[in-house]
Amino acid sequence: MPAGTLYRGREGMWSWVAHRVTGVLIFFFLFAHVLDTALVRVSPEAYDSVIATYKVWLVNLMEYGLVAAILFHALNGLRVVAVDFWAKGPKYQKQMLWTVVGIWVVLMGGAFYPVLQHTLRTWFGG
Amino acid sequence: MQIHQYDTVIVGAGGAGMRAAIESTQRSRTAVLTKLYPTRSHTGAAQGGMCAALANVEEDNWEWHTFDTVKGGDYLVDQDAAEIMCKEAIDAVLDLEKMGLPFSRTDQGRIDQRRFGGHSRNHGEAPVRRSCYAADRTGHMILQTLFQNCVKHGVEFFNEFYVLDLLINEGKTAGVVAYELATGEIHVFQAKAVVFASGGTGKMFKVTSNAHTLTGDGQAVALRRGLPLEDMEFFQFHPTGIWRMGILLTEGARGEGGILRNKDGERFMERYAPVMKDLASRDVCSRAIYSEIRAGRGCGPDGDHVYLDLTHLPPEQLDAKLPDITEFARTYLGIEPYTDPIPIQPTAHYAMGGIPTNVEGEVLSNNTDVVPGLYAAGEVACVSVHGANRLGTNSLLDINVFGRRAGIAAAAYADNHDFVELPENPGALVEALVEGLRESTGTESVAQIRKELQESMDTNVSVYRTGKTLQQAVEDVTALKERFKNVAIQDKGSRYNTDLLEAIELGNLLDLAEVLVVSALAREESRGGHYREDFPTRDDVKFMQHTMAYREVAEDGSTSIRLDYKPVVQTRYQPMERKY
Amino acid sequence: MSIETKDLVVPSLQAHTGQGLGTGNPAEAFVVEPARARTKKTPRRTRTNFEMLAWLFMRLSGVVLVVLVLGHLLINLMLDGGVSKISFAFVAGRWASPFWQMWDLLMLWLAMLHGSNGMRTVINDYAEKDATRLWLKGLLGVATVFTVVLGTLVIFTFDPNI
Amino acid sequence: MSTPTVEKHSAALDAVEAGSTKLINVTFRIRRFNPEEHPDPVWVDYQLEMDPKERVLDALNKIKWEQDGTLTYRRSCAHGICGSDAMRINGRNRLACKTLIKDVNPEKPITVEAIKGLAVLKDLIVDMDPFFQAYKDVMPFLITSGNEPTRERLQSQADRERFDDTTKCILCAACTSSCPVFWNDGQYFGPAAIVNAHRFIFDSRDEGAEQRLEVLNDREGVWRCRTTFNCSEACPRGIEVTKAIQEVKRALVTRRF
Ligand SMILES: Cc1cc2nc3c(=O)[nH]c(=O)nc-3n(C[C@H](O)[C@H](O)[C@H](O)COP(=O)(O)OP(=O)(O)OC[C@H]3O[C@@H](n4cnc5c(N)ncnc54)[C@H](O)[C@@H]3O)c2cc1C
Ligand code: HEM
Ligand code: SF4
Ligand code: F3S
Ligand code: FES
Repeated sequence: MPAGTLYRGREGMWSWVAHRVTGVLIFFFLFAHVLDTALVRVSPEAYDSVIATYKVWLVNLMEYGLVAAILFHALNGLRVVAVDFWAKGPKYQKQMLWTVVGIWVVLMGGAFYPVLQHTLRTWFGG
Repeated sequence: MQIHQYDTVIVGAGGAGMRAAIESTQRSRTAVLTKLYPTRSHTGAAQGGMCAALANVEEDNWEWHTFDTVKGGDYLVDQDAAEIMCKEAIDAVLDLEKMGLPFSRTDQGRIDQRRFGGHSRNHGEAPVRRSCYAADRTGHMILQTLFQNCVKHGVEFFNEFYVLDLLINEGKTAGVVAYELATGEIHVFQAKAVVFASGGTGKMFKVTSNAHTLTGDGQAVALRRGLPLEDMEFFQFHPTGIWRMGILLTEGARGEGGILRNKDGERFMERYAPVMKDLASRDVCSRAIYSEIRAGRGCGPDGDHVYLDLTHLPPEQLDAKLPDITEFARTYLGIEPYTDPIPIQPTAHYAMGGIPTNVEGEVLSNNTDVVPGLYAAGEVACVSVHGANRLGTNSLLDINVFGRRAGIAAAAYADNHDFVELPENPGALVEALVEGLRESTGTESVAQIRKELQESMDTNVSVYRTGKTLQQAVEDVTALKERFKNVAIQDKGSRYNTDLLEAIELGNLLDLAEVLVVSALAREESRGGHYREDFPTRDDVKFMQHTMAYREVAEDGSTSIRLDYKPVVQTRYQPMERKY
Repeated sequence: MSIETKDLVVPSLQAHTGQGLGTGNPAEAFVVEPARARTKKTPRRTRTNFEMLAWLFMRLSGVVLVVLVLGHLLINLMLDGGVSKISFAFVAGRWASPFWQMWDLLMLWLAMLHGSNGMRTVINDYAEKDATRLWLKGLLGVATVFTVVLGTLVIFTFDPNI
Repeated sequence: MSTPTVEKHSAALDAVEAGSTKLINVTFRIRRFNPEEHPDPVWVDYQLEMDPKERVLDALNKIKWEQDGTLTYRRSCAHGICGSDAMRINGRNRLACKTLIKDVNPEKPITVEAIKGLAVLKDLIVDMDPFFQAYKDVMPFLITSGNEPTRERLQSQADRERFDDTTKCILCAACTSSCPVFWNDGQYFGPAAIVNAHRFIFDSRDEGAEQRLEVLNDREGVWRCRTTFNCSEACPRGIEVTKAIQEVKRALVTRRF
């Protein structure tokens, strides 16, 4: 069957898609994260060796992505709560979304060095 | 072919059909056959309101309302019927309110009322606020409310079933035959009582406020089965349709203070109707508009329209009272009604005539006899409460009052009578019609014939008519009917074959157009919506009577229209000259 | 979904003859049908407030999580040299304090419940067959309970001197 | 009173009256489906000359009347009040009769396809029964108790205003079939049903709000909405659908309405 065209939803739909994708992503990360943290019950060495992988640049970069996901999910989550409980929420949903995106960009900029400092330092020294 | 049995079958689920269904479902086993989903019916397009002398905002009574109705109809109204309608109007409105209709309210929380064309206090002294409304969505609210109540009462709908034939056996109603759009199957509905409520015929005109689906199926079916059609020459042209498109801008716009202006900005209605001005009845306003255009005072480069001016009204008032029509202007014309006047022209709007009935909704087979078990209500019917010109708001009233009456009467009839045996081979006529079109190898196109019909009707049978134009129309319609025999369709399938149905609908329009022009040609006078330039005055001596048109089939199979006349019922009001 | 859209674009006036496929009335056999259409029998009233409570929980937990999760991220990933500082010793130091124990415990519970309820919604949306849905939700439930129990045990039975 | 006031002609009005008849070439790419012929839907291109100020419905009519009579769609009023012709035009749900060609970028082929989430029966016609079933399931009629008053029930203008927005619904299904939740789960009540429940829940005359809220408290009820706002964007009547849904949600939480 030839596919229909993609529905051209607007801000509301795409922000929901992003919220869902980030939510699922975080969920799987959390699952893994609890498992790796559980290694502290096994032995300090086991834990530290797993944590060492977190310090590999690629994983470090993915951490930045995780922060991005969590930040977006959290901020947009607050927007959703506002849409639900504030009578004018639905009316200003778009403005709120752009505010969320704005804050997100600023915070991600701010988090760039702190999160990636490990990698940056191993690469460029410092 | 499937055969169904119901006590009562209602054809059409517009305002009249659903009002009838609510009553008859509670009293008898009822099926509603409708070619559209009920909420798609054109009742939903009605905007302005529904009149009833509630006297919620100022003094009023139903007797004044009756007078306005009779006068509005240029005395061709059956006054007993008008009296019933105006008296029952009050309960009709209150009933709707109790069913949940969200009327606009007064400060005291009562149903608000506003002015409307032709409605006056104390027999024409001044405009009165009589129209009950819900912003400019009154018809929408009525349709929704009635549908909601049909859901509540569990009315059985057969959606997208086109009724194409009426079964009469030995003079009594036996049922109807319908075509199911989804499958192409033919269904016979055997019924004790049948109510026709299938709406108007506006699509025979080009510029019209009517929906694509208003093709007069009910009238055409009745005509084909030998029943008369009453007063078909009276077709109302609403003064304010959007220029060239015909989309209606409610008279409520003028009720709220809107003004008609010509190219000089003059409020020309002052000259034609010194008292009621812009709120004169519709035929008067439409003629005035064309007079202005003919006198070279029309607007625009071609001088072929005038303006409806709302710019002096506060935007808040427009938003609250006329939100939809202002949006129409924005969407379809791209102009802002707060600041720009709206180009308008008269638009074909309402068929005063139709299947003749008495006040119980029983269909007449001639001037006096009824067809047992057959009823009609709404725009398809002619009771006649509208006479030669319907007053604004009186149609929504008509469908509620007479829809209800027909529903009750039909159920009562079904209760007291048995099924009439179906005629032999009941689906034959419809089968032949459908198969004939499907198998036709003709060369004519439905769209082309329809276009030519609409153009001829617009030029020849519009607000101004003369013997010559009508003669031309007769010739055109006859020629088109001949060509229609040679029509072919492209879609030969059975599922959702709208190509086929459009052809059948065109056939109906052609039949009705013929009745309309023949009736109009014979009426050598001017009355209400029928204005003959060659006979510019009303002739009460010769024509104070209803036209009854019959279709006669000659032995060689050719058909013609035979005209007869029926006296008007007059009770209180003697004909007077009509001034606004 | 596999056919290229382009290939099927046919010029007008061609394709539709209305003659059918010549197999009687094939119409019933093919319709573009969505999964799970509503029917007359659809409304199965649940008569509990479960969905509402779940909905409220999502919002409440979300708001609390903002503080917990963002705080957690701030401390673990950003302050004091970011991820490089994390080690067994760092964890041991944190969990020495009941405050951080409670913090992480609450975060674990809320995030897991929030997350798995969110996943439940996602499954409800995309799993079309009842059986699939049941399986996926079962799996989700097991994973959630396992994770929450494991995490809780770890936090409470943590022994810095292992 | 009869002083001229219509001197002030805006450019917009002048443009309308000049009646530009410059026709442009447009391609309509329509997703056709006729199971009597072929089990799969196909995209078909139609070339035609149109005035850009005409409606998409006019174009469909032109195609049907002049090129291909088998093209099938529903329509009636042609001015956006009957709700027959919701379809997906350039990827978004709209009424064909309320969409002017110039507003959907006629430079490129304009795609037209049936609305999503309801069974397609032929071309642009979908099965509306599940949609109306959801509508019926919210008990969309006034529920009252006690004796009927002789006159009308009183209702203040403010109380009337409370549910004005949701009385405008024409049951066109543009909202419900734009909802991502509904695409995947056709048992979800969908925005249109909730809008019509809202219309009664917040009607001061109605006494059935509790029952209706209970219906919408269902698994497939109002909690299914993920506030994606597609419904609000799609509604041709400009109803703030998502807002209405939120009001119903809040009414369920607080039991105040
Ligand atoms: C734009 C506009 C505005 C108006 N405004 C007002 C106003 O403000 N006040 C007022 O009083 N009046 C107004 N009117 C007039 C009034 O709305 C109509 O006359 C009235 O609604 C007609 O109702 P009805 O039930 O007879 O027909 P409709 O509502 O037209 O319904 C016809 C029904 O018949 C069915 N049907 C038709 N043919 C068949 C068939 N062959 N088989 C099965 N079913 C069939 C259709 O499916 C439909 O359900 C207005 C009219 C228009 C066009
Ligand atoms: C940081 C603060 C967080 C906030 C403010 C927040 C907020 C929300 C809200 C309000 C919803 C409901 C959305 C809706 O009903 O449409 C939601 C959904 C969801 N959340 Fe969170 N959340 C947060 C953290 C998390 C975490 C840590 C996880 C992972 C474990 C998570 C996973 C999910 C998932 C999977 C969904 C379902 C998405 C969907 O249904 O589309 N969230 N979140
Ligand atoms: S809410 Fe709007 S989009 Fe939805 S059915 Fe009603 S009118 Fe159509
Ligand atoms: S599109 Fe659907 S998810 Fe909610 S806001 Fe509208 S119902
Ligand atoms: S045709 Fe009536 S809404 Fe478009």
